[in-house]
Amino acid sequence: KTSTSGNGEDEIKVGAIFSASGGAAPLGKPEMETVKMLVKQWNDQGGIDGKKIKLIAYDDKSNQNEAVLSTKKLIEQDKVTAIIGGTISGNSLAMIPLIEKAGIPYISLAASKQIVNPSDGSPRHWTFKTAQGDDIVIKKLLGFLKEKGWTNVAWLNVANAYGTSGHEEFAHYAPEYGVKAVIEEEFEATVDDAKAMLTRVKKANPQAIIVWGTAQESAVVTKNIRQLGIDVPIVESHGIGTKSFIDLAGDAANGVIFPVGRILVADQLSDSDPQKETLLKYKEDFEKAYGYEPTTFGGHAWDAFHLLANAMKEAGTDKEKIRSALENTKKFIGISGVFHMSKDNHTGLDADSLVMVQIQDGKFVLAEQ
Amino acid sequence: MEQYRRMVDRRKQWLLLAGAAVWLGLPWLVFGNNYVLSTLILIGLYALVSTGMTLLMGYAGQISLGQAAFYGIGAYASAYLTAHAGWSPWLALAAGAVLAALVALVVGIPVFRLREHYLALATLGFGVIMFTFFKEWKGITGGLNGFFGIPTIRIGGFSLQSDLHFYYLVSLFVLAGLWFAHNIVRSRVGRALRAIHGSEVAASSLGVNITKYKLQIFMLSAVYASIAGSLYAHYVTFINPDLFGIVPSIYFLIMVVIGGSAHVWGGLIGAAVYVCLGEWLKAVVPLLLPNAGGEFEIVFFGLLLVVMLIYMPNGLTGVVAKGMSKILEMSRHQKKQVAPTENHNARSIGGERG
Amino acid sequence: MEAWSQFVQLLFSGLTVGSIYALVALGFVITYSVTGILNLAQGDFAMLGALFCITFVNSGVPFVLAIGLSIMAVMAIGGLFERLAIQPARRSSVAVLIIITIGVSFVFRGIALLVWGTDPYALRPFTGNEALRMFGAVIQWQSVWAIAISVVSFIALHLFFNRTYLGKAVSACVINPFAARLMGIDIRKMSLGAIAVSAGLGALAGIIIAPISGASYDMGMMIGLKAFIAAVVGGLTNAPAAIAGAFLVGMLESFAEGYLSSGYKEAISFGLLLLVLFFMPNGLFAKMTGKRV
Amino acid sequence: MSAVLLEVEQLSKSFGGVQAVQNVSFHVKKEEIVAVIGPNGAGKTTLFNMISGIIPPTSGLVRFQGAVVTGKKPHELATLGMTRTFQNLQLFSDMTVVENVMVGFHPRLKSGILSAGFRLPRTVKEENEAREQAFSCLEQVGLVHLAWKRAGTLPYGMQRLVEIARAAVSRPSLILLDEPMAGLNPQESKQLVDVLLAMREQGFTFLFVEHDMETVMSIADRIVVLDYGKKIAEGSPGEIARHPDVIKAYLGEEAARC
Amino acid sequence: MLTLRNVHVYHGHLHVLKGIDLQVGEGKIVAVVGANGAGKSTLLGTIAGVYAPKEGEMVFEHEPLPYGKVEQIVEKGICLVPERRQIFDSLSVKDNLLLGAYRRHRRDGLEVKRDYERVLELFPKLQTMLDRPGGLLSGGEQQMLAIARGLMARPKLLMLDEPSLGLAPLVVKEMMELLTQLCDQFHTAIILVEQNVRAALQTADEAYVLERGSIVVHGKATELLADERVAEAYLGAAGRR
Ligand SMILES: Nc1ncnc2c1ncn2[C@@H]1O[C@H](COP(=O)(O)OP(=O)(O)OP(=O)(O)O)[C@@H](O)[C@H]1O
Ligand SMILES: Nc1ncnc2c1ncn2[C@@H]1O[C@H](COP(=O)(O)OP(=O)(O)OP(=O)(O)O)[C@@H](O)[C@H]1O
Ligand SMILES: [Mg+2]
Ligand SMILES: [Mg+2]
Repeated sequence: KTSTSGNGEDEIKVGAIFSASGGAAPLGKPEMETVKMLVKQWNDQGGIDGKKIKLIAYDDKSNQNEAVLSTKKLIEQDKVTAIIGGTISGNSLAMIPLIEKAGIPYISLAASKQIVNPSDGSPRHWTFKTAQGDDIVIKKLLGFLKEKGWTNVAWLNVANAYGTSGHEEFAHYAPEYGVKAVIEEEFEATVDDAKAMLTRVKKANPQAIIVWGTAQESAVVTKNIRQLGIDVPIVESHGIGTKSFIDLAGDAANGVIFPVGRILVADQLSDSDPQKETLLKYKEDFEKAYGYEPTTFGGHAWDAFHLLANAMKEAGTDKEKIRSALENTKKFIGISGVFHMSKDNHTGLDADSLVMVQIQDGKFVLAEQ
Repeated sequence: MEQYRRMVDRRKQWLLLAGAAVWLGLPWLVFGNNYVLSTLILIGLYALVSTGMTLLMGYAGQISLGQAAFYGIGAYASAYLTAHAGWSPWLALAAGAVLAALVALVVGIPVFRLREHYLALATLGFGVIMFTFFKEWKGITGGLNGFFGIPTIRIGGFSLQSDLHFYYLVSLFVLAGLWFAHNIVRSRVGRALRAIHGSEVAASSLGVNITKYKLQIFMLSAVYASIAGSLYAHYVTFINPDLFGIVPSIYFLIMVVIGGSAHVWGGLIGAAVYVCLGEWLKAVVPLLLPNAGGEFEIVFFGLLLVVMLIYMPNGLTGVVAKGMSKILEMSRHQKKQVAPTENHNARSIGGERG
Repeated sequence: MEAWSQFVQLLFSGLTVGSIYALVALGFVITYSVTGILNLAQGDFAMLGALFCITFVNSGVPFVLAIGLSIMAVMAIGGLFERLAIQPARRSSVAVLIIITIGVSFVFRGIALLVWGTDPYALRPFTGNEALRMFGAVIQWQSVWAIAISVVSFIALHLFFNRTYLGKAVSACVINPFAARLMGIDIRKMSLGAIAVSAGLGALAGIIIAPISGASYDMGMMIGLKAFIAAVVGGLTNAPAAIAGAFLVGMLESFAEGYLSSGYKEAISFGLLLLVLFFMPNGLFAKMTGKRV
Repeated sequence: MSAVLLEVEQLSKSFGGVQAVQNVSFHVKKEEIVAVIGPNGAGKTTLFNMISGIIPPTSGLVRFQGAVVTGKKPHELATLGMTRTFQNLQLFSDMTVVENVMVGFHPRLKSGILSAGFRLPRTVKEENEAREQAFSCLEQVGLVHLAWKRAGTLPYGMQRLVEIARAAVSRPSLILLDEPMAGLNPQESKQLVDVLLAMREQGFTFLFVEHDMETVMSIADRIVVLDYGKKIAEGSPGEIARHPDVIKAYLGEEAARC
Repeated sequence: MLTLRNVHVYHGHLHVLKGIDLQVGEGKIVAVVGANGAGKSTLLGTIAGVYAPKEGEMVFEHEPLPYGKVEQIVEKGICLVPERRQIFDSLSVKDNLLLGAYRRHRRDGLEVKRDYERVLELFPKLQTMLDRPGGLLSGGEQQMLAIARGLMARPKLLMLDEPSLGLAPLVVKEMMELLTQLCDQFHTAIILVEQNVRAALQTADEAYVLERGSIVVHGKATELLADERVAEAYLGAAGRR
């Protein structure tokens, strides 16, 4: 049993909850694998202050109830020092009240800005996160649209939490950038054929089409756009940043442009980019360990783990000290970007943490320097 | 007969006493461990829903693939009425139950003209439609981002924040729910329901108003689900539509089937087994396969489910009931030898047999 | 003119989606009409078929052979499933059998997740990548394939169930298994055959969709659900009707999506289906049931 | 004895092209036993189904206890005091025999879902009464010793008896029996005949369909004969046995001789 | 042709058949009578393979019967027309009849066609309703259909479980004559379970009386018909009709 090993002096228990199976598995699985890999790396190098890290990781199966139960288990039974995880926003949000009450440093991997800036003002003393919120991604995207002068766009998002959250941020910030949606649509995550919807998009005659979804459904929509002979530029979300999008969308993927974390184009970064070295190292390690390319989600987990490990190295195992070390992290070079935490900013990232990437001839190409 | 009944009664009393002791003592047995308590609470909540479904499935013979919708109605009613309209949680819980019953009535009238798989599809459709409502009616439900800041339940001035308090609260509801269901089952209503299950024409030609009873039981099961939903909302204080979609509905169905729908305890047992199995696999699978992820748990869960149902097609209560009936049969056999006269008057037609 | 081309486009979309549902729905119906079981793992056969085929193709097996192999593999899996999970539980209630198939579907999905991971995979279209232009609308060759194959299956099954002797014997199994056995019909063999064939059809459906929408370990559930609706709308024991039901569902979705909003698409199509059911409580194309007192 | 309990006027039913029942009229008086006979497919069961409200007639009227009841649901008719048994048995096969019979007592009980759920004293009292009545009814047909068996495991003939007990337990004023003797051997039918006659003494009225002429002749006060949906004769057993049309269509020469 | 020796059958714990010995000769009609619940249907079901005996021996044409394997037993030419008709209610009357010949439709298709016409001649009532779903027929019509379907199998041994149930007297008479014909023409052996004891004994060559799972009387049908004990117990005391 995992819990009987006691709270020994030579061990630091770190809890983790990922959606390694279920609907969010494409996100959660690389997260779990990244953290497992890192724990091993750190322990091989002697752990933290000579103490080994003991990882207790649970799979919440992309289910909120499971996430809550696992959190309680981590707190009550495993008595961990800190918690990483909550792959999707819903699960993170369900976990937070418990964690705040128990007073344990917590780094979420999910994107919603509610995680650190709740609209109902509930406490977030202990909660941090490493994923760029949708607000940040949308700002990057809008900045890009504005620069290109594509101000009348079509907005299409997948009908799930990921898509609607993007939509909300878009609706919120678009006026600021002078961008207008001439048509707004939703499509199912299980879409097989989106031409029906796209006939209406075609009619609306946008300057560009924004498709906000993850690889599989976005690929279908992208293909359908081109099949209908709609020739405008397609801008998508960071959710398509995997090779399988290119496989699935085929030729239609060419020219698609989207904001994403730097890991996707790590080797194309200029050598002066502060993240380059870190990115390449993570990529190499991960590929060696698991045989496939790391994702941005794994990157969030990488960041979370290092933020925590560094804080523990600095502050020991006292929870409040770890927390305050986290809050005072400055200039931490991670996978998702360079972090500057503060009392009011428990994310520490801004739009600069993203780059625009274009798909050209089946490859991801950095579209800016 | 008298003697036999008294014996059963005494046995029942003992069982009741033992049950009460376990119920009261359980939190101390687990050292107030909140994780275990919250598992128990979850079991209790699921048990409420599945007890209602057991009545619907096992007694009225109607499959519902949309039960989570009522769970959701309760949860959102409570969430909205307490957080935004400032109602007392108890009032909100009652309002949710009434709302769920009304929805069940409105939906039930057309739906119960259907049968078997068509009925299953219709309830599934209802579930999908309600899910869409939860998802799209953002002003009230908060949409896919979820509903935050649901207040906790209070009794008098005392807030039921701790898991221990909530455990007792939920258990009370579960007990009341079981008691109510148990009473219904052994009453005229329960008999009528099972009769409907057996043969609708015959039931109706004996005076059973089929539509009325099907509707009533559907509404009752909706109330059970709704109350559980309300409690859940106050317990976790955050809800989102995914909790009330089709997949949870299927999970409720699984619980009922595991537990066995031929007995009111089926819901509770099914919920307990379902939750414990999940937690157990979570503990055991990593020991067996250190590098495996959650997918193994799913594979094992699926396999166990299949094997369990192949060997216990009537669910766990079915197995228990079979054992019990064997015991009862034996005691009746003994009785037969004591009072052979009783059989003799039975010879009026066609002589004695078997 | 534009309205017209939009209409045609929607029609084609509906037909394409409908034909996919149709193939899976056929599997449902065959299984149901022989065993009386609603196999909710049916969608997962499509998933397995698609992923097997992609794996074979990627490891260099010629395309046509890969298709054949993967269909066979899935049929074998279907056969195993019948022998190990369905046959031992034959006497259980409807709900229990449904849950058993759900359990099996969990197993399939879990195993697929282990083997293929979470990434979606692509498969090349059967023929060419270009699209056909007709009446101002676009249709892909793959859609033509999908429609053609489901129409062929439609005809084949219609003939089988209504014109052949074996077809009658097969239907007899579910109408009254006891009597069927007394006539000397081996219902176990029939059930094995039926589920294997259903699995094969499911696999074929998966292989056809893969080039259109990609394939991943969790694709089975939604396809299965939609096909289930199609089958029920059609009338469950009636193969041609199920196909008609599938096209109806596909059409409904397509037009709802094209002319109304997409957010409520699911609710709209389900809502309409419910309405249909309320007025025709035994499915749209129900035959006479032969029940009386 | 003379009050008319059931009146059937010009009742017709057609299924598509099949004219199952055509313009049949007859009546049943209180405490009478009336038999309906006729060749297979003559429309007897269909007639019963219309009288008991299971299928609506194409045209015609049914009057029960003076009120028109055409179009009423079966359960409403049961509450008014008309129950029935079925030719193709419709037992609740997963319930015990006594439970089956207790369902029959349904219209006599009042407690609804709430009072049952809270198990108010009234409900408890009702339950006991229902059980007592069920047992006394089972005693009458001689099935007490099987009370706790699952109805589905009983042999065919016994299942018929359970159906009869179930129909009778609520003491309806009219019971429709569709081939009550089918599946009983002559000895057993004779005993059932005695039971039915005894029940008539207690004020029951029966309308029944039967092919066993021995039974029909021995207990029916009156016989209605159907052929191809039409009433071809009505009268006392003696009259019917000699009626040439009936002999030709139904009884056969041989049977008529004895 | 068929021999049963010391056959014991249980339903769960219920000992239903307690050592049955029974013999059926080629082209003979054997009647089995007995009270409700005596085990008659169970006996037929056991021979047909629906239930497996726990003990005992069943030999058909010098080969042991495969216990509990219905399909294989049908293949040997044994056909059961069961209690409650068991017709395929949503299939047409015609399909019902044709399925009766499932076992042999491949081997002798033409023959099946001829039988089909012959059977319809025997039950002219069915002729008028060939396309109607079987389940919509009246009770008696369904009974005719079930018997006719059994005949379609052209079995070597035909077992009828209460075939006269629900049939009008005239039809019962015709059916009994038909059975005699069947034996004479095709040498079909028949086991006839009947509650209409008199008719059964008049038709049968031999008869067995089953009581609570055991055979209590066995003999020539005509002898039994004259036997006072039998008359009293099974023909109704007065022995009318
Ligand atoms: N629902 C139906 N649809 C079509 N035809 C029907 C239906 N119900 C009955 N029939 C036909 O109507 C006729 C009368 O049937 P009914 O069952 O009333 O006969 P019956 O007199 O009870 O015969 P039996 O003595 O054989 O039971 C039969 O020919 C039957 O096939
Ligand atoms: N499936 C079963 N499960 C348990 N008991 C059964 C089952 N089938 C029959 N029995 C019992 O076996 C005994 C014999 O039944 P069987 O049906 O063979 O009688 P039968 O002689 O055919 O009676 P009938 O004349 O009423 O048809 C009865 O006591 C019956 O209750
Ligand atoms: Mg009839
Ligand atoms: Mg029998």
